Amino acid sequence: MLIFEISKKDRCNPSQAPLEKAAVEKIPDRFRRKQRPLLPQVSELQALRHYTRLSQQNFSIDTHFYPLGSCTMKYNPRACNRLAMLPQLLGRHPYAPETTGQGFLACMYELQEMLKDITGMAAVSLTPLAGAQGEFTGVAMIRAYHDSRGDTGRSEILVPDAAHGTNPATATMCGYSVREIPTGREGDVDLEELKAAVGPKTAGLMLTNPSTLGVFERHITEIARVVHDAGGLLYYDGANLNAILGKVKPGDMGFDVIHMNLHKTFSTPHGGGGPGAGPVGANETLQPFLPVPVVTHEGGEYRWLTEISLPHSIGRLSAFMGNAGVLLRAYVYARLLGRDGMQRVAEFSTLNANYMAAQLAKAGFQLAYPDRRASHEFIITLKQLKDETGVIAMDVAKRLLDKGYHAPTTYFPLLVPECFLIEPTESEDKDVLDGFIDAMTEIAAEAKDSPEQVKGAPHTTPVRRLDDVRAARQLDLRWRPRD
Amino acid sequence: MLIFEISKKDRCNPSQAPLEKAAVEKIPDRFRRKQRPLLPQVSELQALRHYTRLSQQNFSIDTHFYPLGSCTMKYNPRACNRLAMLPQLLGRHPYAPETTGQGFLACMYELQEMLKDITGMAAVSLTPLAGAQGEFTGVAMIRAYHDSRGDTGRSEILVPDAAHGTNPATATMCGYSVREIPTGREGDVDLEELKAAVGPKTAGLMLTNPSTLGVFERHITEIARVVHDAGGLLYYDGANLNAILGKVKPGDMGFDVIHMNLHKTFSTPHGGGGPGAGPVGANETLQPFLPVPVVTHEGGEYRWLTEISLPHSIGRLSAFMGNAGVLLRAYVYARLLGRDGMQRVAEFSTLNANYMAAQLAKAGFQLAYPDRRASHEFIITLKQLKDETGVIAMDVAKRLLDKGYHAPTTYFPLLVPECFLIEPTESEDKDVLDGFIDAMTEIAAEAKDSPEQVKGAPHTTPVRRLDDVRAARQLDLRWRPRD
Amino acid sequence: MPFIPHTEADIKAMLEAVGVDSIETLFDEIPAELRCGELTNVPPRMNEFEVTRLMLERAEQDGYYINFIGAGAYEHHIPAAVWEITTRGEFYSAYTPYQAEASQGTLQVLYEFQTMMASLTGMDVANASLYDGASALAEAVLMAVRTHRKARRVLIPTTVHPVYRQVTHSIVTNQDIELLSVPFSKQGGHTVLDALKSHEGGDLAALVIPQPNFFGVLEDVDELTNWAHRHNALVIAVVNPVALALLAPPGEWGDAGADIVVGEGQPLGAPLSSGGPYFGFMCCRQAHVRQMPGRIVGRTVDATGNPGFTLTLQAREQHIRRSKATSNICTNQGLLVTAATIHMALLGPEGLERVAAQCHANTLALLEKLTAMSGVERVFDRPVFHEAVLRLSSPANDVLRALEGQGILGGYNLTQYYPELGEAILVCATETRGHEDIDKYTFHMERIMSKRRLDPPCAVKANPKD
Amino acid sequence: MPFIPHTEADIKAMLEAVGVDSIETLFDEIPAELRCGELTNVPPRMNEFEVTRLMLERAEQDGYYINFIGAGAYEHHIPAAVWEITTRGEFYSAYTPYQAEASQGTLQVLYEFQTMMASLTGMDVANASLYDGASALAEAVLMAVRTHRKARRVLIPTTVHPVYRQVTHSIVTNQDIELLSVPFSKQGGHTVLDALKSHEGGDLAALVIPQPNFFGVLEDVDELTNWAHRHNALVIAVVNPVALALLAPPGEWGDAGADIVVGEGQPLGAPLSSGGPYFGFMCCRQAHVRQMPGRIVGRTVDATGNPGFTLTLQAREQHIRRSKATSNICTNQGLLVTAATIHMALLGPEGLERVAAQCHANTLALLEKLTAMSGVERVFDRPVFHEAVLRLSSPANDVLRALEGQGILGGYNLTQYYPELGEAILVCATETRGHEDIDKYTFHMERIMSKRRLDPPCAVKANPKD
Ligand SMILES: Cc1ncc(COP(=O)(O)O)c(C=O)c1O
Ligand SMILES: Cc1ncc(COP(=O)(O)O)c(C=O)c1O
Repeated sequence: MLIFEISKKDRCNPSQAPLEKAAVEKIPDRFRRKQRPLLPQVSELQALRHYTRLSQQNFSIDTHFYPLGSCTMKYNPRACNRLAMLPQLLGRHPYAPETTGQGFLACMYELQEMLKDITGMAAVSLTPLAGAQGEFTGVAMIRAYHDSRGDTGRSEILVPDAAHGTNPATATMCGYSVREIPTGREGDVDLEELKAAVGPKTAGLMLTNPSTLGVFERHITEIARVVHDAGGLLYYDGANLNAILGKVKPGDMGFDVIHMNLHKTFSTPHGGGGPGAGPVGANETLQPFLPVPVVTHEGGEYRWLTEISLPHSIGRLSAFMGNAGVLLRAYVYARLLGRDGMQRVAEFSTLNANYMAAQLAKAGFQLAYPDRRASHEFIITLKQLKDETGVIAMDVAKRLLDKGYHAPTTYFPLLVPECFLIEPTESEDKDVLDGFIDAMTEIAAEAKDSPEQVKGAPHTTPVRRLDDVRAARQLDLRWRPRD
Repeated sequence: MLIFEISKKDRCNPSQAPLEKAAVEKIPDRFRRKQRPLLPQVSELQALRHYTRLSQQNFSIDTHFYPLGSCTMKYNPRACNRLAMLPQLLGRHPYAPETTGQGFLACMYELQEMLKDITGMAAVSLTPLAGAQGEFTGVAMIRAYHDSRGDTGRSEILVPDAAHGTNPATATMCGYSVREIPTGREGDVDLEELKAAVGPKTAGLMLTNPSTLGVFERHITEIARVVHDAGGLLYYDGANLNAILGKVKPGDMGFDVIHMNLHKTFSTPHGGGGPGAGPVGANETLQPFLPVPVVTHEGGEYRWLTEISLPHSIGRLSAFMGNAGVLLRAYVYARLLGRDGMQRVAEFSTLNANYMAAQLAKAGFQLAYPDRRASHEFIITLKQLKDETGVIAMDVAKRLLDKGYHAPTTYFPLLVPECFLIEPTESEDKDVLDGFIDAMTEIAAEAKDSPEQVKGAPHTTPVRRLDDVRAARQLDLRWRPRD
Repeated sequence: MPFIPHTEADIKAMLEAVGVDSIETLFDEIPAELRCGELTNVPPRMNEFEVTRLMLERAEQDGYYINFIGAGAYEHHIPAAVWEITTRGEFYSAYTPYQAEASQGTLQVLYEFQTMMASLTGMDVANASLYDGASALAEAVLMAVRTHRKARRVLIPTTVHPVYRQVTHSIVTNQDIELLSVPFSKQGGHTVLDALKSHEGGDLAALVIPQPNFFGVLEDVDELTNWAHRHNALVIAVVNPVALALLAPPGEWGDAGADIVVGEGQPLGAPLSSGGPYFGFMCCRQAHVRQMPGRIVGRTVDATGNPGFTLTLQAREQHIRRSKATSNICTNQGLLVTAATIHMALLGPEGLERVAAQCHANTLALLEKLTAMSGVERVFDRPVFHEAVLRLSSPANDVLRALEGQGILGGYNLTQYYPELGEAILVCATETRGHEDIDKYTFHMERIMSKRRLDPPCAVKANPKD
Repeated sequence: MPFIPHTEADIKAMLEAVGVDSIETLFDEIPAELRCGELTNVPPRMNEFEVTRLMLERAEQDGYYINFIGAGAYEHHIPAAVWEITTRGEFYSAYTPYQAEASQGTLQVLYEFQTMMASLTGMDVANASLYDGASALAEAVLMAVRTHRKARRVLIPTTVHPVYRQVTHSIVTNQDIELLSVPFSKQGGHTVLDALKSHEGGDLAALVIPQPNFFGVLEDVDELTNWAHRHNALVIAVVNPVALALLAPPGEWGDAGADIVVGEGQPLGAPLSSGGPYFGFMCCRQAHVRQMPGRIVGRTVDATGNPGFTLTLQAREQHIRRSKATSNICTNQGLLVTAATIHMALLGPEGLERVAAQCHANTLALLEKLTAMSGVERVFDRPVFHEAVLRLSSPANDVLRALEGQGILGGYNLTQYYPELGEAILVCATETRGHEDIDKYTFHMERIMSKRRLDPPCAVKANPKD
């Protein structure tokens, strides 16, 4: 039932609006709307009940194990939510003077300082609104750097074939063409191919380490040298920072610029799609190009640095300062974790991934990189299962839903066939991991004994398997009243 | 799965407590605990997930129609919750001086004033913690009144046979014996029986009007006269105030003392069992006996009146001032409703009840009092269904759960066989009522065609029909570890 | 219409179905002369924004204070998760779980709560809550008298919270129960066996034992328990649940343990909130469970043999037993119990113990600093948990007011209930009152006291009775 | 360990299963020389209580102000229910709904949102959000250029929010797109056809039309739309969603309506929160849907024929189309969209219209009072929605600071971006700024301005550039 279907004409919810409609005769008729928009006309209870019941149709971290690779679905502490929603913090206008926001700005400044340390970078800007915007920022900074040196012939961004889709898409948005670098047999970038690819056209390389294949790029120092030697710069996709928090810093690996996904590593909620926050860190070379605003602390006062004091900045990426409420949540999380807690995140997310990989391998599943350590995530390929039973990765994913587990990331990275990218995160207990492994084992057995059971999954969710093809062919993107 | 079953030794949740254990050597050993209590050892995520999932196993107003007669399960506005939980209000100590609580006390004072007006009483004390404690208060005041006049021979409280169980139980707690007055054929108190029962032993009469039979006691003025003439006083059980809010005042009906259930009429949440609030109002005769504290407003300041200024008070009923947070929610609700909104509550709860009664009657169900107007609730008796099909009221109640409706109150009042006491409340829409009526009609058909379907209900809830007899016989009131 | 979803068309259709032409007609059985006019003292409605603003202003007006008052309600840190889950609609807006199959969430929470409380107190069983600590004591007295059958006299030491004693009196005296008080030791602030002597021989239903007592002092619970049992009286323990993380559970007091345990549940996750809602808890021995007031949840099985939870032993309750019920209680404090259960689950045994230990340590630190000043002294010499009585050389009321001016609530003024102690206050520093707060308190106290030493307000004020 | 559930026993068992003897070993593929030491600039951890206290103190420090600033972010009343539901764990802690069957809650909310936005803007379809209004404008420019195929020049009037223009510039210029500005009428504060003349003939991909514009002024949207279409350019509307409850929807502008509509969603239920998270929305004609960036939800059926919801048209997106995607956006602002959907459902068409009308009325009331003073005047003579530009006879900065001292944020200082307007500020009174607040503003403004009239601070300060 859609909210529109419980709506009725003439119903109105008068506690939520001014008690009467004020006069608007000063707005000439020609500017005015003639017909009311199709918004629901429901009581407060009807709305509340409708959306409460809808919420119950979601899987979420708060209700289910959610080992979605590359997404770092870990516990989102409730304190972060509560403290970011204190009335004074919620009520502050983005253009309120800095004098009225010293408490808020102190949090932002301290967050910048912590992120600098964690990434090994010289400076951080908190402003990008998500990972992809952070990527855009980083690559735009690389471009601004080359441009600032009059080095305008560089037109290519190198991207490993295992990269997340946002990497090539970002390169395009920054006006670059994309050159893919293949992955070697063991999951590292193919160094020879890289060497062959770099050259005077190379603006930079986008890399995440550990990679989306769930392994640490062992030749990172050499890669950095190769790219730098060719005059290119290195961009670090920080989506996998959880794996190395407090263990190794991207700055030390040779990266020039990095984005972080605070909605992953710093546990701010994913909110069914967002918001996130994608702060960017830069080394001294790229620091002048950071987007504004950035917080500074001088003479006991916090204030914003803008394009006026940072004339080389690539500029602004959003109307205000960034996703402040998300940044506040990340700040609270960082204070709760502290220095040691950061390291532990890397340790236990890695332990969990390696444990699951080992147990799944024992249970007969094929690891994509059996000779490698898993980072905080790892890949299994279900190709053999498919060959033997006709059951594909998507079927197994759907069947997991029946067993009360959210599916891992499927069919990404693209180079591994029938793949599951599994990221348990550090906040899950061994019993939960064991339960998931049992469920996988059961499903593999079902695939042999009763494949229809698996192919017909899910059976217990609010809807059965949805017809995606029809969704795309017979577009139905909004509700319309019958009459 | 119980929380204890996901608990593991040595697990601890260190964000929630001091980071280290302080020294306690000043507490001699003989006072100390030797073994740790059996509290769960779980992570924050484990606790959160466990209780979030448990919550989803409840029916509630926020998720289901909940026409539980006598309970007034109407919408609990979220604003009431939010505003009662502002940090400063939550943080105030009950013994903090009045000077630090003028904002809070202003709300309490204004609530008292509104409740006086609504009930037609001379004074109100907010302190009773629920309806039953309000009843105790009222009857204890009646007793204090008689005692204050040296009139100590009165040992009986009259209670109609339809009364809620708390009425007779309260009379007992106040040291009275209970005398039941039968109900007449049309649902009113049998006046002749009442006249025969009153006398020098009569301390008072406890009555709710409209009664728990869902009808308005038409002879209330005469009843009051009869009891008063015999030297007794009248106590009004305010559980059904929703039906008459702003339409008729208990004080005008002749009642001397009244409690209100703010968790019913004033829409504070039931919370799966409580808390409630049972303020008491009294006319001038009983006012001196009201429990303390009471808020007063003098010289621009709000302060508490205690036993010192109210020497005839029956005293205190709780350690502090009452369920302040509940009272704040009721205050916010009253301000949102306002004067006119109060009347509308009575009007639309009554309209909903009469509509459902009419439609159910048309659908073939028997009304207990077909010739009467329904108040905000009404009764159907399923005796005929039982006689015809063997399906009893409890079976129908359980089957309603399968259809997504909470069951009405069953088997109360006791004098109507196989009864459903149905209270839709004003906050439900006609479509919801129609859906419920359809469900009832379907169930009646099922009772004839496939009675096992109904007797075996519920089928779709997290557990099937529970064995209450076993629960009482093989008491299992706490979990114990296996080993 | 706020909170009413009816449209004009609905109203028309509904009236037609009922067969009346106006809603007003539905009230025609109410005698016309009783009908009231407008509710003149109820103001016209406000919209949600207006009420929000009003409440924000009132909350601002009340402000924040650094609180060193305990006296039965304690400021503890409540994990954010507690109320974020507790106020989920499914818990918040459900009724008492009468339809068990549709209430497994609430019922399982209550069963877990009962398990936790039974273990914390060392008793066999717990109920699902009573109103608050004070009324729980009253119910325990009634229960003890019912259980004892013979005696109707109950001993309540004056070291029990004075308001608890008042409330118990208000509630039980109508049933011809006699409450006898027991004086405390001037030196220790505790109940000594000598003081009980005079009651030996008389028929006693129960002895109430607070631990810690109202003064924060630890009572000799083993001796007192044994004394009571020797004299055929039940033991009613009144305890602080946080203290129990450190202190011996009543189930282990003396040779046989307490018989009934009650207390205020507020320290387990309920915000101070000017006094409520909190909740009372009650535990007892299995043998007495049928005399217990309040809801009790039991585990059972469903039609297919799966475990499930349901309200049980309802034959004790008013809706079944009516005038013969163990109590008239119906609505209890369920939501607070939900909060407490989550609170305890989040803290765990280690966390609760750390909280208790830190409360103790902070209070000792505060006491040390305050009593180092001249004009401030400890009144009792016995060990305390997280509260203690201090005697001041200046009028308690004036000192507390001066502290309030500095944003500090310095303690609970004992002069009303215990005038014999002189200008005494009860101070408490929970785990939320760390060094910073203690230093602030000490700093201002020092200033206030020394000002008063050097420059007493005026001659009259020197009279402690003023 | 905060947020880590592992026990010693678990760790041991897990290491054994992996076949290593320490967790450290699992990091042995990281070159040793890269390993870092302690994070010295990350402070040691605090417990939740300590952080709570810190944050409460910081929030207190920032305090409350009566806010008359708009300029792209507006203070509206948000019903309490909105965030109480939005922060339910099931919405709050879910990912992007990749597994549709396990995400019907989020997906249906998005479908409902798309329906509401399409109707509010009068367009065919809406996406499921972009980051914010400014970046949505940049995406609209990119989309217009992709759709147009031939031209890469886009006209952006200077009446568009200056930061939106900056952001668009930062984002699109790397793709060789030219942004051309259009000056505004000095008298009306709007974009006049005359100013567009110079661009006729050139190849234009799109014209951006703000309504209301940054000055709060209503643009002649019909004429502008027709002009653009006549010159074969697409129309990108930038609108305020609350204003749309009163104003003609872009779908109905001119003869053919706008082609792409974007805007800042913040006024629909997002708290001001120092600037975010908010959300951008985008709507377009059905014909252009395959060029839209961002997630889109479609309704379809499941294996049994029942309706259900799923992400659709994913072939536009980066995870499928990679370097050829319509945008690199992945994570969007989903939770804010959930809030907006609930917000709109609670207000309904009547409620949103009342909010819009009250904003308008309050702003007019404010303008009337302020311009009655000498030294305060309206700059533009055209009708406004809920913002307007005022020119002051004293330096804007000084006046705003003086107001701030009285707890009032008096408006947005325009001198940085529009020095040509003199000492001008942009003021806004939403429905939350009623008489009381307006009177307070007026009172203090009167005092400040008259003091400055009588007693200008000092000679140098009279220079408006200072
Ligand atoms: C490896 C990788 N890079 C980049 C991103 C993009 O981040 P966001 O979704 O915050 O834009 C993601 C997120 O899915 C990712 O997994
Ligand atoms: C008619 C009636 N009277 C009294 C009560 C007792 O109120 P409470 O549950 O608040 O103690 C109730 C509640 O169930 C009731 O319905």
